[in-house]
Amino acid sequence: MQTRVLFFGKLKELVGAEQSVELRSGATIAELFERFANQKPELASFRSSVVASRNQEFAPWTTVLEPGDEVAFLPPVSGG
Amino acid sequence: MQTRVLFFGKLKELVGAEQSVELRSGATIAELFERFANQKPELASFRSSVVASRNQEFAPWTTVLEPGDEVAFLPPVSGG
Amino acid sequence: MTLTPHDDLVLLVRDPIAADTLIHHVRQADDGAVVTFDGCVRNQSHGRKTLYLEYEAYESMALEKMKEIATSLHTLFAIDGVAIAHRLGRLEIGETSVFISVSAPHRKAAFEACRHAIDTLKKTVPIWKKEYFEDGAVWADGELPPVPAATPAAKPAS
Amino acid sequence: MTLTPHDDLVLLVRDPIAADTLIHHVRQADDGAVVTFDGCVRNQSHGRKTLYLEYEAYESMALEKMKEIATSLHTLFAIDGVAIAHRLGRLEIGETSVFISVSAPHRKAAFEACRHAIDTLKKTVPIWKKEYFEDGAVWADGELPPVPAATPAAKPAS
Repeated sequence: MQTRVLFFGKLKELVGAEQSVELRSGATIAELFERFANQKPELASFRSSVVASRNQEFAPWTTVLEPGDEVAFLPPVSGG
Repeated sequence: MQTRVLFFGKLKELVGAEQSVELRSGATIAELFERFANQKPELASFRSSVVASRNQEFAPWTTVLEPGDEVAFLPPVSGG
Repeated sequence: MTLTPHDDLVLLVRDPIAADTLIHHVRQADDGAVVTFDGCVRNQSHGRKTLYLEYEAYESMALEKMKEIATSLHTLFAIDGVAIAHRLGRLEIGETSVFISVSAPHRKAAFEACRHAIDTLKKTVPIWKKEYFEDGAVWADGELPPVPAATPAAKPAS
Repeated sequence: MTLTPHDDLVLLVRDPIAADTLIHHVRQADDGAVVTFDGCVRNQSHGRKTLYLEYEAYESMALEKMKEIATSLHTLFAIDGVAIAHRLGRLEIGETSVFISVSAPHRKAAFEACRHAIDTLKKTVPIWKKEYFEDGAVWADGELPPVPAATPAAKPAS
């Protein structure tokens, strides 16, 4: 299935703002992050200081993705 | 001695805004209030809900006045 | 208009309060937060429809007490600038009667100082509000300011 | 610009924030208090001189989270109106990055709600700040938003 993936802040500088990836049905957010970390090893070091969202809602790493989902990987937020 | 006395809020409506009175040397603020309460008996009923100031500082009733002091009698404040 | 040693702004005014001017006065380059309190005239009081208000003050003392509040904020909180303005005379519904602006490097101090300022103003500054209703006018219930205890010399011997 | 069911105003903007418009939006005739928080760009960060900032956001999600904050304020506090605006793009020293205005019949609720709004925004809204110094730029330290626990169905069997 096709999944849209967004990166922000320092993650964007490492991976790019937006990607579209083909995932196996039943893949989790953790698996999706793994895919990018394999391509960009530096990304793995951010794993513990990143949260994920699915369709604009914060989502745990174990979330199983559905076709058409929009996933984002978000570093610590610093608005205000 | 000559003392300037000011009244505010509902006290002003009862007694007038400003008066100048002749007091014995060593008179207290309580004595000064008494003087006005004798002239205007309704004023006496406000005694427990009035505070006094001397020279723009809150002052206890027992304060002994000096020549040239400015005394004010202030009902509960309601600014803001 | 009065400036305190900390360059704070303290005002009693009869025209509408210029909020922008007050905020501009407190903002400095090392401030990250400005908290403002805007007290405005409500359309009712204890369920009765208010037509308008009139404020009067013991002006010289009110300015002194407002300056004391501004000065005390610098002792109590890590803040930079303070502006406090109160309007006098007739005020219509929705108009601002009191405006307080506090700047600080960080937001916690700005919030706490602004809150402390309005709470203290309502208890200690000699200003009175008269509320005009369709069927008459009353002086608003208020708070009796705390008065310092009598000095020992002034107390009767025990 | 987005209006919530409570007619709250939630905005992400690239031009200077129009504070007057936001305050005007929240003021209603039965309000006695409006508390505003104005977060502005400081001239230094951890002792290093700041030249300017850049903010970026996950805009669709940031607006959702800001709306959630506004809506939650009505549940938590006795308030009337809320306006929350955050600026994006390049900001100079002293410019306002975030502006929050809350109106209420009484001041306690307005203060508490405004404080809660900015505290929550800083923890949950996906916006990022990059600080530009004379010798380079860094993404500001931030807070990791809380993430809901995995649903039982998604957990491995124990």
